[in-house]
Order: sequence, then C-alpha cells, then structure tokens
Amino acid sequence: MPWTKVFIDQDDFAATPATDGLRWITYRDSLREAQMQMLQHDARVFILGEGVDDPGGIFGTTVGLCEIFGKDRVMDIAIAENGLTGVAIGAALAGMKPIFVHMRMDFLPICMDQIINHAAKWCYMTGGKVNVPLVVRSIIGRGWGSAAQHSQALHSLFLHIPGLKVAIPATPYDAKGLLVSALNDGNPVMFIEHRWVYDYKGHVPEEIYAVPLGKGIVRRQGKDATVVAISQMLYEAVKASKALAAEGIEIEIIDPRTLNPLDEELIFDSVRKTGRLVIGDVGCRTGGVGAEIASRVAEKAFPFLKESVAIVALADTPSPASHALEMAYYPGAEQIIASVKRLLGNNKVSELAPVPGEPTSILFRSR
Amino acid sequence: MPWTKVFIDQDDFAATPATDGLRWITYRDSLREAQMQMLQHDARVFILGEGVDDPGGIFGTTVGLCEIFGKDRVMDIAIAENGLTGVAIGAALAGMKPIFVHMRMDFLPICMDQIINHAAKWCYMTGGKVNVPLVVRSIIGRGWGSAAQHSQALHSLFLHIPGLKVAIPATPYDAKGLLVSALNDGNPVMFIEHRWVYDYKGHVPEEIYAVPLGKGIVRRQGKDATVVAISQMLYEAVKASKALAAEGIEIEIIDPRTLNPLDEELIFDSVRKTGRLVIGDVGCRTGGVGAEIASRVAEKAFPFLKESVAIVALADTPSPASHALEMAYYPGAEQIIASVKRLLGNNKVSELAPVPGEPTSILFRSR
Amino acid sequence: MARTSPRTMRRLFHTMLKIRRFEEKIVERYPEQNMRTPVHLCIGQEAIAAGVCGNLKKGDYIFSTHRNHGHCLAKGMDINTLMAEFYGRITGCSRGKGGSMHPVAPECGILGTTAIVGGSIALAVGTGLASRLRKDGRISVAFFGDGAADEGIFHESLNFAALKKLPVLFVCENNFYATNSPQTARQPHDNIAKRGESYHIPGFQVDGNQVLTIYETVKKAAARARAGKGPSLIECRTYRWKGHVGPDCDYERGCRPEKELRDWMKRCPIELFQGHILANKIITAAEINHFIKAIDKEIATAVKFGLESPLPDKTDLIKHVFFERE
Amino acid sequence: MARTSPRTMRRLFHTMLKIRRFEEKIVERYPEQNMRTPVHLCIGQEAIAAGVCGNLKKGDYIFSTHRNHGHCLAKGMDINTLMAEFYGRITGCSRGKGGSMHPVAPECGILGTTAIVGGSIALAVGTGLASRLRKDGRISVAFFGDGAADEGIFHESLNFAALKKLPVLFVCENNFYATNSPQTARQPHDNIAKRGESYHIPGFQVDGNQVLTIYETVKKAAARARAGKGPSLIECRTYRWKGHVGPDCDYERGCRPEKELRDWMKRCPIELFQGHILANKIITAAEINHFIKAIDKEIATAVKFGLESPLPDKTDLIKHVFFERE
Ligand SMILES: Cc1ncc(C[n+]2csc(CCOP(=O)(O)OP(=O)(O)O)c2C)c(N)n1
Ligand SMILES: Cc1ncc(C[n+]2csc(CCOP(=O)(O)OP(=O)(O)O)c2C)c(N)n1
Ligand SMILES: [Mg+2]
Ligand SMILES: [Mg+2]
Repeated sequence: MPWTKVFIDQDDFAATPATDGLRWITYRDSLREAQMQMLQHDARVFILGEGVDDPGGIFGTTVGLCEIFGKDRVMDIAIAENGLTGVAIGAALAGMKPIFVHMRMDFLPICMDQIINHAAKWCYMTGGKVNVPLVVRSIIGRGWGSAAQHSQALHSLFLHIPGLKVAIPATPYDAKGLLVSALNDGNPVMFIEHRWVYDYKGHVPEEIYAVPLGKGIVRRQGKDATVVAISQMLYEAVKASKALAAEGIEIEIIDPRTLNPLDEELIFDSVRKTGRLVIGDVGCRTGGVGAEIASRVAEKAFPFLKESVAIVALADTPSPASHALEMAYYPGAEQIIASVKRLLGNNKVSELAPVPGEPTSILFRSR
Repeated sequence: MPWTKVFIDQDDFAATPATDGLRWITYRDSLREAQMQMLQHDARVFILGEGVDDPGGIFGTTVGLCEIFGKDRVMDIAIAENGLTGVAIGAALAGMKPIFVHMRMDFLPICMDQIINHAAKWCYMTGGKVNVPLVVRSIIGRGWGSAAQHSQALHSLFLHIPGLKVAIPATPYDAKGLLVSALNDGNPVMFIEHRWVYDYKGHVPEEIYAVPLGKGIVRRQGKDATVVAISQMLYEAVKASKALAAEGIEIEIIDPRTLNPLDEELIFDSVRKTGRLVIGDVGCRTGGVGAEIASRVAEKAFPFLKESVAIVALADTPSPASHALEMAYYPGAEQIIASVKRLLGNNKVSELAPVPGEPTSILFRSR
Repeated sequence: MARTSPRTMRRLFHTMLKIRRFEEKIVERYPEQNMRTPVHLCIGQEAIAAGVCGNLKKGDYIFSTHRNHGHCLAKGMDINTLMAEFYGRITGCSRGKGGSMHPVAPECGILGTTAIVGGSIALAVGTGLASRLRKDGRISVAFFGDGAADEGIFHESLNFAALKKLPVLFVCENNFYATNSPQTARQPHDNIAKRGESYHIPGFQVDGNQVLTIYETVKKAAARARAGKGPSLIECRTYRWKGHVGPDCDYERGCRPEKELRDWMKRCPIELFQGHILANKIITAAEINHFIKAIDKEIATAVKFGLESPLPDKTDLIKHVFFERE
Repeated sequence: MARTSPRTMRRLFHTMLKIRRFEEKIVERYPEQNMRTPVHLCIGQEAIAAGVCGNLKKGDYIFSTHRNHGHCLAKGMDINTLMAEFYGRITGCSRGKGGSMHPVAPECGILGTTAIVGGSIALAVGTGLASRLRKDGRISVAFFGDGAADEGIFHESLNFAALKKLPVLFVCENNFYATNSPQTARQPHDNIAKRGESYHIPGFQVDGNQVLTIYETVKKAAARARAGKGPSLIECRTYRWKGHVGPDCDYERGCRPEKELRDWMKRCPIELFQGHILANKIITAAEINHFIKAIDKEIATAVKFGLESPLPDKTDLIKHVFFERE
C-alpha cells in the first residue's frame, strides 16, 4: 500500500538487468546484506530499534535477521529513544558495536542528548581513552503526505557536532561499503539513508568490503559546472546532466558520500576546473550542508569561483502534507538545471527544459 | 568564587560612568528588568526553569522575581527538560507566554524533540491556526574548565529548523529590547545569552521597548572589510578595530542581533562597500552560522566579494577542560585581526599585533 | 455509582457509531489514493474516545496522537474540515499542511495534534497548567497508547501534574501493540495503570470496549480534576482491528495472530453497547437506523466537500511557518 | 543477615576516610585557583560510595555524575591522575580534556563519567546489557541524585533493565536537593525507592549515612544481579555538607537552613561508623591515625604530581575528537 511505497517518476535501476556478470541488488538489500554479514562476522555487532524484528523489518532492511540471529542480536525495543540510545552507548563503551535503527530521522531529536552530549563527546572527554563504536541508522525522504513530524532530513544538524561522523550513501554499493566502514570505525556514525532510493539497484559485491569514510567520488566528469549532489539528489543530478548535455552543457557530479569527514579537496579540485558550483541537498536550505560546502569553497577555493554559488535545497518550511504542496517542496533535476544555466549566464530560459525520462543506468561500481 | 565568575581580559563597560545622563546598567540587569516588566505588564507571562527562584537566580537574571511574583509565575521545576518544555508549549498553545530558562545551553539537546518537532512546527502543522508564544532563554560561553557538557554554544543548530526564531543579543540594550520582542512575537524564540558579557554595562532605557527581530545593526563604520560579529564576538571585533585602525585599516562591524530572521541585506550592503568579509562566531566552525552567512554572500552577493571569506570560530572539537586548552580554544580579537589582514593581502605579519587593552566605551544605545 | 442517563447513553452510542462509520468510509475510499496521507484507524477502540469525551465540555482541551480520528470526532470537530485535510485540500483544518496526523480545531478544544509518540502527554499537562494559572475551570485530556507509556516524557509529565495537582486526565489506550511490537516485548509487566502510583496518581484499569465503564470512570476522574484534586491515569484495554496504519488488516502479514483479532472482534465495543441499550430499551432498532443514515449522510457530504475543495496553491508552501500578527 | 567481616569494615572505613580527606584537600587548595574546574564535593555522602563499591569487583562498571570523586576513589581509581586532571594537566586521567566532571579509569571499570543529569543511568544499563550479552559476570552500577530521578531517562532505563533482567544497580543518592531546589519543590512524594515498583524492581530506602546498612543492602542486590535476577533500586538518604558546587557552604547565601545542615552534620557517616568500629574493637584509634597519615601522604603526592605535571600543549586541543586506530 502507498504509505510504505514511494512513488518516483522513474525507476532507473530496478529494471536494468545485470548485463556484465556483476551482481546487482537493491539499496535495501545491500543494507540488509551488510548487517547480516557483520552480524555473522563480528560477535560484538547487534541491532536494536523499534520494529527491527517485525514483518516489515524497517522497510525490508532487517527482514529475517531476527529469525537468524535471535532476539539478543536483533532487538526490538520500547519507544524510549533517549534512554535506549544511552543503553546503546553504554554497550558500545563496553566494547559492543550496536546499530541503532530509526524508521524516520524525525525521532532523533528525542535522543539528541545522548547523541550530542554523550556519544559525540565521550572520546574527547576521556582524552581518547574510551571510544564509542555506535552506528545510528536513520531514514529520510518524503513518505506519503507524512508531513512535518515524519519526513525530515536533519543530517545537517550533526555536521555541527564535533565527534560525530555522518555517512549519507546514495548508491547500493556505498550503502553496504559505508555501513561496513561505519561499524569498524570505532566512532559514532550517523548513517543516513534515503527512502526514495531503497528500490534502486546497483552493483554490490557479495563479500564484505569497505568504502572509506571521508572519500567522495566523481560520478560524472564535466567542465562547465560542478554539482555536489547529496543522497537522492545524485539521481536528480544525473537526470539533469542528460538534459544539460543535450544542450551542450557538461556538468561534473560529485557525491561526497560522507559529510563528516567531508572530502573538500575533491570539491575544490572540481571547482578549480569548472569555476561554478551548485549544491543539491535533500534537507532545508538554511544552516544546511549546502551552506557548509558553499562556505568552505568561499573560504578556501574562492579564487577558482567564476560565479555565485547556487544551493538547491528544500525551502525553509516544515514538510507539508498535501500532495500539491509536497510537489512544490521537493526540488529535483529541474532546479539543478535552472541553477546551472543561471550560473552559465543562460538565464533567459524562462520555461524550464523538460527532464528526460529514460533510464540513466549508471553503473555505480567504482569507489 | 570562580565557577560563577567569568574572567575576561578587560571589562570595558562595568567601570564606565554614565556621563551623559543616560541610564547604564549591566546586561544581566537588563535581562532581569525585561522579565520583571513583562511579568508586571502581561498576565500571560511566566518564567519556569531549574533554579529560577534560588538565591543565585540564573546568574542574577531572575533574582528576587519569585519573591515579587510568587511561585506560580516564577516556577522552579524538576530536572526534566523535555517534559517541561512540552508543558511550556502546551501552556503557550492555550495562550500563555512562558519563558523557559536554561542555565546552560548544553541542556537543550534533551528537549530538542519538543523544540524541533513541536514548538517549531506547530504553527505550520495547524495551517497557522495555533501559534506558540514561547521564549527559551539559554546561556552560552565558557565557564571555568566546565568542559564538553557545560560550555557549548549550539545556537547554530536552531537556524536549520524552520519555525524557530533565534535572537542572540550582545549588548545590554539589545538584551532587553530583544527579549521584549521575543515575548510579543507569538513564535518560539530561542534567546541566547553570552555569559562573558553579563557584567558589561550599556545604556538601557527604563521603559519597555522593543528591538525588532530581524534587524541587524552597524556598530562601526569602515571601508576595508566587513566583520560580522555574533554575540560576545562583537567586543572582540571592537578591540580588533582599534588595533587595526592604528594601522590604518578600518573595519565595518555588523551585529546581526538575530540569526533567524537574519538581516542579510545589511550584510550584503556592507560587503558591497568593503568587498571583504570576516565572520566572528562563538560556536564551532563547521555547520555554524558563519558558514550560513558566508554561503548567503557567496550565493547572493558574490559579485561584491574581492577576496575569500574568513570565518573566525571555535575549532571543531568539544570544549576542553584545561585552562591551557581553553586558551587555545576561544578565538578573539587576534584572530579577527589576522583574518582581516590576510584578506587585505597583508599576511606577511607573522606575529600577531598585540591587542590594545584600554576601554573601548562604545555607547550601545542606538537601534 | 450514579447511573448514566438514557440521554447520555444515546449520545455515547451515537458518537461510537459516527467514529465507526467514519473510519469505515476511509477504509472504503482510501484505495482510490486520493487521501495521500497515512491513516491510523481506530476501529475497535471507539468506546474510549466516546466514553472520555462524553464527559468533556467544549472548552476542555484534548491532545491526541497519530491515531486521532475518534478523539477528534468525539470532541465535536467538524468533519468536513477533517476530511478535506485528509484529501490535502486548502479547506482542510490545517489548510492541507497537517494531513491526517495533526488535526486542529481550536473552537472545540483541539489545539493541534502531535504524532510524536508521547508528545501529547506533556502538552496536555501544559494546557492543564494554563488552566490552573488562569483558573478557567477547564480540564485537559492526554490520549496516548501503550507504546507512549514507555517514553520518559510520560513520567516527567505525571510527576509534574501530580506535584502541581493539575486538572489533567491521562488516558492510555492500551491496544497491546506499538506498531507491531507486542506489549510483552516492551514492558516487564502488564500494569500501565500502576505507573502513576509513586506520584500518588489514582490509576484505573478498565475494559476499553465497555463505553459505560469508561464514561463512569472518567466522570469521577474529571470531577476530581475540576475540583483541583489533581490528575488521574486511566488505562483502557482495547484492540485495534486494522493494521497499525492503513485500511488493511495485518495478521496476513504475520503482524499478530488472527485468532487474537477474531476474539477481540467478538467483543466489538459497539455491539456490546448496542445489545445493552436495546435490551434496556434505551434505544430502538429504528432509531439506530436513523442514526446511521444521518451519520452516513454527514460523512458523504464531508467526502464530497473534501474531494471538491481546491488544493493549496504552491505559493501556500511558505505560508504559516511563522505566526504573523496582522 | 550475614555479618560484615572486620576486614571489610576496616576497608569500608578506610575508603570513607580517603574520600573525606581527599575532598577536604580540595577545599583547602581550591581557593588557590589552580584547579580551574567546577568541583562538586561529596563530603557527608561518603558512606554510599564506600558501601556500594565495597561490593564490587575491579571489572564491574560504575557510572557516576558531576558529583563523582567519592565513587571514583571507592572504585579504586588512581588518585594521581584524578588530581592531575583537576589541575588541567596532560597527565590527568583525561589528558586535561575532562576536568572534574568526567573522570575515566577503564582499568577499574570507570569507562567515563557524564555530568548531564540522568545520563549515567542509561549508560550503566548499557554496560549491563553488554555483560548479559557476553555473559561476562560483571555488574554495573548507576549512581545518580534525587534530581536525576525526575528525568524521563530514569524510567526508560528502569523499564528496559527490568524487562531484560539486567545486572544493574540503580543507586540514588538522595541528598534532598538538586542544586538549590529542595525535593519537595520537584517531587510530590518522598519515595524515590518506590519508583521502580511498576517494573517490579525491588526498591530499598536506606540510611545513606550508615555504611553497613548500605553495604549489606547492596550485597544482596549485587548477588541478585549476578544471579541473573535483574536490577534493584537503592535510595540512600543523605546530605551534602558543602554547597552544590565549590568548597564553600551555602546556607549563608540562603540556599538552605543552617539548622538542617547542623543536624545532618551530627550524623556524620564517618563518625557514626568510627564510633561503631571502635566500640566493637574492629579498629583502634592508633590504626585510624595510621590510616589518616597514609591517606594524607597519598593525597599530598597526588597534589604534587598534579601541580608539577605539564599542561597540555595547545596542539593537544584538536586531538581525540575521534578515536583513531593505529
Ligand atoms: C518518538 C516516536 N518514535 C517512534 C514513532 C513511530 N511510531 C508511530 S506510531 C508508533 C507506535 C505507537 O504505539 P502506541 O503508543 O501503543 O499507539 P497505537 O499506535 O497502538 O495507538 C510508533 C513507534 C513516533 N511517531 N514517535
Ligand atoms: C540535564 C541536565 N540538566 C541540568 C543540569 C545542571 N545541573 C547540574 S547538577 C544539577 C543538580 C543535580 O541534582 P541531583 O541529581 O540531586 O544531584 P546532586 O547534585 O544533589 O548530587 C543540575 C540541575 C545538568 N547538568 N544536566
Ligand atoms: Mg498501542
Ligand atoms: Mg541531590
């Protein structure tokens, strides 16, 4: 039924067959596999969260794991986010590696004290003597008219808290690889997943592998403008790139993959080449990661900038419920296209170009 | 004793006599007066918080108010920040005007759910039908080796939450005027005070007056660089301006006074004139208001910028305890001076110029 | 115990019926995918909304949760604006901004609704505090689920309400599940009503499918609250018939045992009460039919109103982030 | 009741003495302003740290609060690194980063300390959970104040610990004040020990100034925890002699009645126990003097160590934000 599904205009990946012998699985299955393998591989790992053992299994990402590993390692919990985060942190201090799962990022403000005042600061407060190997998974992205308290993307808040790492994978490959890295990192990692990409498929190796925290990736090379695309915005940027290429404009797409550490050098190098920067984010504009990236460039790569920076992000409003308002709320390829054109001085385009709908079928398999 | 006092190198204002017949009082007394007058004036106003009625009276800002107005209007509460914030919001929904006071901003993460998911979103979620006239006072600024959980300045987090206003007065005049505005605004206002300026004196009219939310102020005119100085950084910027002026460099100092709404036009106008921007903030660098302001300029006032933007803020670390580390942690006039000089191409200055120590005695009385 | 008057019984019955028919209409229309908002139905739990709100005055406050339809209807909310909100229309109670989880109707004491589990509890204590400070004689009700009783805010709120003797009723609808998590997976003992004991808050554990029991219990608790004697905690034991969210059942998906649902359905709160009032000649079958017809008409009108109302304009998106004084 | 052995009694007494002398040294040296960190002294409350930790093994975990000195000493923490930390030195237990509120000594089960009220409670449940999952036989203790018992996290933690039967002891030091706020301003009833009843957590209200009572009570609770039977809640009623923070008294400032303090001082936990063990010939006056001398020497060494240790370098500021694998 619709409240568990997500409707996107196109589903580029689900339909694409494995043509090259590589294994293609969904983002959802990639997350599940990472957790399953880590549970098998490392006795310290356990999962806790509301509903992790239920038939839905956190949108399918934990389905069946409780049956395999038992209730001690895949633990349903009461609705008591702050206390249970404290419990997870305590277990981590003793050397366990908990994965705390939240169906919606909106519930993180309840446990902000444990995250901000405890997990993030523990290593520092103890002079490095005790660390917190905790992964907090949470899911962002519009539901189905889920409104202000059930559709937030608050990843940017955590950037401001020293001691937290923030991973925000856009592809199936990165979902697994970053989750593995997060679990082995030894620090609290906020792991942020986008619900709209859960069905997307990509190449995911069967064995355990790590995508390093702090390394971004160039998803597409281009000379005219740099588009830093965060989370699901990656797919919008890819769509935008096709439309723009048709008009002879080549954008370079960067997926930072983690926001802290942020691979700023990769961004600076690209801006050095293109001189133009657009940032596409899935959260609100003000105080968001778009502002952070823009400011780093303005601080450290200013001489490369030929034009104003543009940030494509959500308006500074809570999420509305009505579909009519949701449509206006969530930006996508069109806004990226418009921004790129504006930076290229091509802003006579009064009507936005239609965005091509055919599958993009990028193989997201490189690191 | 030292844990309640704050040591700053100079105390410009405490000693300055009222020479011009104006009434000069401290920032602390200004806050107390605003609350006292609003309690007298508006039956809907009440104060709640841990220790608001005790002999310390929140560093003196609520001293004696309980004796005057009674325990129903100046209400000591249990240590249960999230629940009590919900209670305050509930009272506000019913038309009361609570002021919730936190001795330290570090305790706000505990009530983040009520602030982010409830107070901030209520007006929007109800289509504008019900509003939340709530003021949350909280205090930032180093204590006395108070370390990671008792010295945070988290004001920037609230910028990212649509529906919250953020006031951050630097002067006694603004402390009262903004608190009055906050109480009459009808929206949740995060009201952020800096402990180091509590003893500073400035002109404060006796009658009730309002400093509008969303209007910044030029504190000093200058042509060479714009310094946006937030909260206590204002005083550091003033110090810096004297040292720089001695070398023939004139900075323009802007105090935004509220971060949301942010008076961006005032900043853009100044940058248009100076072409150079330094932002001085009292919180951590990454994801902070410095990044936000830099990004707005990079987005909307880029053509005016002659140089990279510079942000003077705390390093991205939790607050350390040791005095030796605190000294390295909190930036001030020296860092502002160095940044301004760097932007002016004057970065051969290997040793930072000493900062003059004489009183600045600015009259902070204009709006 | 004061006997409930026939008039009141008919009113309670009418409220339950209205809730049931309303929810069933959603079940019917939801698959059309025009109500693009998650719906948390309360079929099977109607007696609680009716029994509690039956004791309330228009000015009394209630705070509900994601599962709020019954409470809103029982409190007297206009169903046109509620339905229009589900349809995302500008005529909705929240102008299309809130959807199904955040109904608002200040004119009848619904100052808004939160879908953060546990949130309703503190808010009701807040309006209770306002009432005590202003001496306006109102009482406040916090509705919440068994799941919410595990959030710390529940205890913080109980403690404060007891300390200040606030006019608040804490009404826990214990339907034994939080989403698909059974109570036993979350609570060491099945005794939510006792959780207020250390604050000396009277606790009542009642059959949540017997509207009269609820009505009578709440009547006393409400009187106590109005008399300035403080809060009460009422745990109503009940069961939801539909899945946690949406119009389907969920036992097919293994969320809970089918037999459990079947057993509870045998104790349908409406049938139980209907049997009672028919047997005691409080109402006739014809009158019931009349009720149903009138209710269905009202609901049909609401659906029509919702479907025919305009959608918000995209310029509405940025309105109402802040309250603005004219 | 198993009688406490003379050896244990001497140990408990020694621990109390050590805490007292340590805190008094801070009172003496603090005005020099070289310990630039807020100190929350536990003079008057020593029996609790001693009585509780007297039952713990080295590997057992404790989580303390802002008022942690006594707990750390009783758990066997090295006092040099503690003192050096107060002096902000690189040799401090947290390399000068934590100050007085966050001591750490993993080698004796102190995995760090939080000064957020209530924070310690959940963390101890977390290590308790780790112990249960790993079957390592350890128990965990959460120390907290009467103020912390009002935070929602207290209940969330009790509920979870009871549900999972975790080996955790919840030790509330009820000194009747949170900062300057008296218990009556915050809690409707003076019964913290009862707050676990709805989770069926055994609750004990004991005289917090009688070390033997505490020791014996905790002994049973610890055995119960080790046997896998779950948590206990022990409320120890006591009083702090100094102000909330710092070396001064606070009645002069009107924070509480002087007579209240004087009355409690008559029930000094150390004097009470000293009288008992002297009368019962468990110890001699000469031995006590010997204890004091040895303790004072150790403390003097620690002060010297602290004062003579180097300060952190400013380059240390940015270290340890993250754990880094070699
Ligand atoms: C703080 C918080 N955590 C999690 C959720 C997700 N969630 C929505 S409803 C629900 C279950 C609530 O159970 P209960 O309180 O028993 O109410 P019921 O649905 O049974 O009426 C959960 C976990 C939420 N909305 N808020
Ligand atoms: C969450 C939080 N709120 C407020 C404070 C400020 N604070 C520090 S200690 C304290 C009082 C604690 O009282 P109690 O728990 O009884 O411990 P005691 O000081 O009496 O030992 C308060 C309010 C804090 N540290 N954390
Ligand atoms: Mg339920
Ligand atoms: Mg206390």
